[in-house]
Amino acid sequence: MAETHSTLVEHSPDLQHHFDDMGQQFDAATLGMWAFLLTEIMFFGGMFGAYTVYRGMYPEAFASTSKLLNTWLGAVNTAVLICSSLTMAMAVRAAQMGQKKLLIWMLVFTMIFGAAFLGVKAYEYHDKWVEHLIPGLGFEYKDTQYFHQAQILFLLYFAMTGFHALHMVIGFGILSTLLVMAIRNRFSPEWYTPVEISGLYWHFVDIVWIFLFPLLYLIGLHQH
Amino acid sequence: MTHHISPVRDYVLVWLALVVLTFLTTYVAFFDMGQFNIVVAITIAVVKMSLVIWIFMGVRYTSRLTKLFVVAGFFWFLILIVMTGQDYVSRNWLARGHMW
Amino acid sequence: MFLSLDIPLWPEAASTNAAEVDLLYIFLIVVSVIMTAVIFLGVFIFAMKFRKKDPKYVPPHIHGSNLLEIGWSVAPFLVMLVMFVWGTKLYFDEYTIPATNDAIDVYVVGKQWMWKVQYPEGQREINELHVPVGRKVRLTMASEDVIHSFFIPAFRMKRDVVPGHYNTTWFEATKPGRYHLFCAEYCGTEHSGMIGWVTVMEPAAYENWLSGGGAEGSMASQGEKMFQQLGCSTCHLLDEQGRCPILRGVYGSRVLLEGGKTVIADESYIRESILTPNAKIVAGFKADVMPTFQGQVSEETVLQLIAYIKSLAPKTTNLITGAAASVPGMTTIPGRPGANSQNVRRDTTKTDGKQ
Amino acid sequence: MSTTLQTPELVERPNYLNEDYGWKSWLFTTDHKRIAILYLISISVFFLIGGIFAGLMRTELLTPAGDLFNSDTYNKLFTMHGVVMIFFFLIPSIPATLGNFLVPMMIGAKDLAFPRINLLSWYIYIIGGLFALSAAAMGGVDTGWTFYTPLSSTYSNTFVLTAATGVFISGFSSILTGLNFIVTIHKMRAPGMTWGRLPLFIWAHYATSLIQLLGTPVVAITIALLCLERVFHVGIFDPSVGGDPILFQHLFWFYSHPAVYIMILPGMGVISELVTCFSRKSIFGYEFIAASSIGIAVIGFLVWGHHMFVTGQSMYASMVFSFLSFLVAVPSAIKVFNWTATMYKGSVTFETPMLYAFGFIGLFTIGGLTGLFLSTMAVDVHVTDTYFVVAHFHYVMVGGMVMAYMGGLHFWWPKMFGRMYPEGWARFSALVVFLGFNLTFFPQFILGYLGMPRRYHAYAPEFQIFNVMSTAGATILGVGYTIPLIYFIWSLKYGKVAGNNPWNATGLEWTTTSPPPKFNFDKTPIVTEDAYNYSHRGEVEVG
Repeated sequence: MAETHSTLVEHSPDLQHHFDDMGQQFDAATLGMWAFLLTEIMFFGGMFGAYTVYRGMYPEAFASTSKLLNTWLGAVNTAVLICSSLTMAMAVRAAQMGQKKLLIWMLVFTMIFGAAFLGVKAYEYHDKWVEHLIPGLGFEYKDTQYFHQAQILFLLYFAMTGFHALHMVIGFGILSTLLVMAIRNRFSPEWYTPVEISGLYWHFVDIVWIFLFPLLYLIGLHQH
Repeated sequence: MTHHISPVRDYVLVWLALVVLTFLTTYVAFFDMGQFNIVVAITIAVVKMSLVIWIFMGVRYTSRLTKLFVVAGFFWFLILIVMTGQDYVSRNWLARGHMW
Repeated sequence: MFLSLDIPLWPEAASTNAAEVDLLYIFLIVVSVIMTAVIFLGVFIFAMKFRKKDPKYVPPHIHGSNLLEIGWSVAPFLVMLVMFVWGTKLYFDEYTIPATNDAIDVYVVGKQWMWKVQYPEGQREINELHVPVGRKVRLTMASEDVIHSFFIPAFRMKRDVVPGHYNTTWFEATKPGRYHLFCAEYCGTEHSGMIGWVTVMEPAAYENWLSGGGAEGSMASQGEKMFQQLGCSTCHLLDEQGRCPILRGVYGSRVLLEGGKTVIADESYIRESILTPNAKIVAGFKADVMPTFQGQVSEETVLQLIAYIKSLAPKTTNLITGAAASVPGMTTIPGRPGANSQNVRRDTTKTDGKQ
Repeated sequence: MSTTLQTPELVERPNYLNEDYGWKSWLFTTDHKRIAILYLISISVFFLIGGIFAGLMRTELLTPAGDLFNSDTYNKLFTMHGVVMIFFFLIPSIPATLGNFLVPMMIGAKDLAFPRINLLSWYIYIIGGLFALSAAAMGGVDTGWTFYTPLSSTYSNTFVLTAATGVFISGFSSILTGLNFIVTIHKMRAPGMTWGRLPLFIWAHYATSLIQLLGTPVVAITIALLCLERVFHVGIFDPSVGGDPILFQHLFWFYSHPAVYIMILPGMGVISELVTCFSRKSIFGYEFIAASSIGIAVIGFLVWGHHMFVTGQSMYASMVFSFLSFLVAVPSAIKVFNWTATMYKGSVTFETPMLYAFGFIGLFTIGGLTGLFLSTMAVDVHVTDTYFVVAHFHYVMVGGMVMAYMGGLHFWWPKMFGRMYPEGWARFSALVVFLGFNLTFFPQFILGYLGMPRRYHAYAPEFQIFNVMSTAGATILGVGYTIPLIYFIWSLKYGKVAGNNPWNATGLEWTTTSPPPKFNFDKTPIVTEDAYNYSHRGEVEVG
């Protein structure tokens, strides 16, 4: 709520014309990002809904097919993403306190972890391509008992991890722009909104993976 | 407009907890607990998510409005899962002529 | 002169539930007319009575009245509850399939832009359905391509025909005559051409129509022909244990599956076992033995095979299986699930399971 | 737009229209008022295109035999009529035009929270529209606006991918508008503008934005999965490989039913403003109308199963959806009763906006009540997918939403352009629209119960009389909508110059000049009284 009467306000360079003060602008930006994350929850929610229905219909097929996914790579990827979340949170904290060097390092580390994650993902996708496990493009599956259901699980696998990876790539783009802005000393303790909302976005993408990992990789392990 | 800055210690502790929980959920997945497997996996994931939201995303210091948005988001996701699920769960109740 | 113009304002009612649905529809109309009148008159009277007469009149500031608000939200809701209960009861009656044995089974296959109807006795028709008056007719419907919807306005009956599984519905005609049959779910180019007629006949006329048709013999006999032609008989021997489960008497019984679950062998189970055999494996048998027939058999052939399997009622004194007759139809032997015929099947399989 | 719009005496006062000229000032504007005008033009174009498709369909249905078009062309016509009208007219119309223009002004803000995102939302809308129109131009799509699988994913060989991409993209325009409104209403209200003093137009747009935000992404992912299925045939919705077409319907209707509340709620917001202004009286039961807007938005997400009573959905699930569909009717009933009660002891005048408000209240009541027929499962089994459903949703959409849109357009036209529309012609066209509408759609209720299915390009001969009546009504309705198009454009140059508050209405938008200056208010207004304080305002000046 705008406390101050807005006729005369000292215009700091980063205050946009239609806001009354920096507090209102910051709150609006964070609320806007949270609203956007709401749409992302429902976007991934639709896929999780399809996953829930099909896993309910074909539990054994999903369990046996999920063994083909490399669990250790998944676990490593989860750890990598958690580290990137840590460095992102540190970056936001550094921006809050105006520590430019720390901010730059943390952003770099986050980007390295993000790249590592995408690298592992690319390796996994290549691995599936080699084993002809891409649904629709010459999908071969030895255990013909669950040929079709396996194809559905793999479509869900590629759809969910694909959209997640797409969001990672977009996140990577955002981080690089932040890095450039940080190097040009654009951020200050009064105005670090872009770092804050990019942090929220990055943590959200991490949360999506936190749910993807157990639901895709771990469902078949207890069946020997 | 001072935003609460939490100490580095909190972040590192949360990071550690998340790594441990990741290892735990992978380790636990190797034991056959029947239906219980999915429940454990989901609970661990929800715990990890709440940690990330509460501390990394700093929702503990934000306004009640932001907290409402987070809760609303998951409530609507649950609407989608529960209402779609109720159709698939109860689809052949009548054929079996009983409620369960 | 105008009255002689036969403008149909009300559809014919020719089935048992048509009368009840019409009654509910009239109740809904009455409630709606009353509510519309209340609103229209309210708006009209207030507009006329309180139109601007003198410019200095200052309308009072009425904030509202909680009592009124609660009144006109609870009262309509109570009326709606009546609609809900009545509608739900009728809906459950309409879609609960009668299990009585005297009902006539008719198999409908929806294919892009035609209805193919088959009778157990063997008649096959396109876009035509002949039923006797006064007897329940059970429809088991499948689609070969997209979603269609079997809609007979005179019976107030509509059921989507979704590809991939059977949808069943039933009706009981009460008035002889010819009634429209429409496809109600948009299904492509000739959606509006996928129409036909339902002819309701007196029982006598129905009997001789029945005997007249059926040149190629009953569905079961055609099913038997396909059973041989497709090579099912090589594995599924009828009287002794081949490499595959015995099909005699399986329809309607409870089958123990690999992994401990049991399922009732109804039409859907048999259809699924034909098209995707590996989906449910009978206990004691291995997967990947039976090839899939998906895409090689049309829905009609599947229905004929099912009719044939249904006709394989077990002989009363069956030495090999020593099975008490598991009565065909939906009911299974009460008490112990998995009637002893199914247990016996497990014993016999144990010996040759090891080869 | 570069023609000078001002007569001499207005030219000296700077406002958002004359403060800059040239196409760059329009296509790169971040001023919410100019973006509203951009939306107004593009939406009217889409309304015209959709209306032409409707006219062609009704001409075809004059005769039982399909003799004007072959069935393939007719199928493509009704599909494009559905897609264009729903995704490119009904969903964006009031929020993107009147909403964009008025939400900041009504709460005393200088602009929406994210002006650049607002412009991005218009560009995304245009790109989505071009995709849909190119699908129509290249050969059309014949799956119905619902894109049901497996028809849309396997069996249709028309331009499903292009049309689906268009709908996918236009969804994001709706999301961004919703996001903008929610943050603006939360964070940028003027001092003193508490939630209890917000105009009901704002409450309605807040509820609409909630639905846009929470529902649209689900249809986005559903259409993305449909496109994946159509390109790779991987079986997620294909029954022959284990997929389930009913799952597509669940995910599709999860959004598409709340979408109908996206369409009607802004209309309700407009009617609350019109009824209070032209009865010179404060609204009856403010809290209940505001709460019912939010109620409709929330319960609206729980009812989508009533589209699937006959598809073989579990009967217990249908029972739950049917009960909740009755529950969602209660807030709408509350609103209609409250509008009627507002006129009690008022000083009612009959300008065009009020005529449209009467039309809305009457026709929306009929539309809402016939919705109860469709919630009652036994009756729905008979009437779903027939012309009864077509009549129901046209009563709510054309009788309700478009009437409110026209009423709102007439009410705020002086504020947007500083010009009055011609009152005589406007009342005449309102009457023509009302008559044409009823003649078009009431016979369809009878057709529906008689059993004429939807989307038939050739029908049984006994249904012809009602179809002829309906086509006659459609032509009258077409004329009824063309007259405002003409006099609105005419009024831009020759309309009587309107003062700052021609209706002497309450609301912050009427406290500033019309057309308003670039930042809406010379200084941020301070709100001290409730929303509809008409008791000391005297009568409507222009009336």
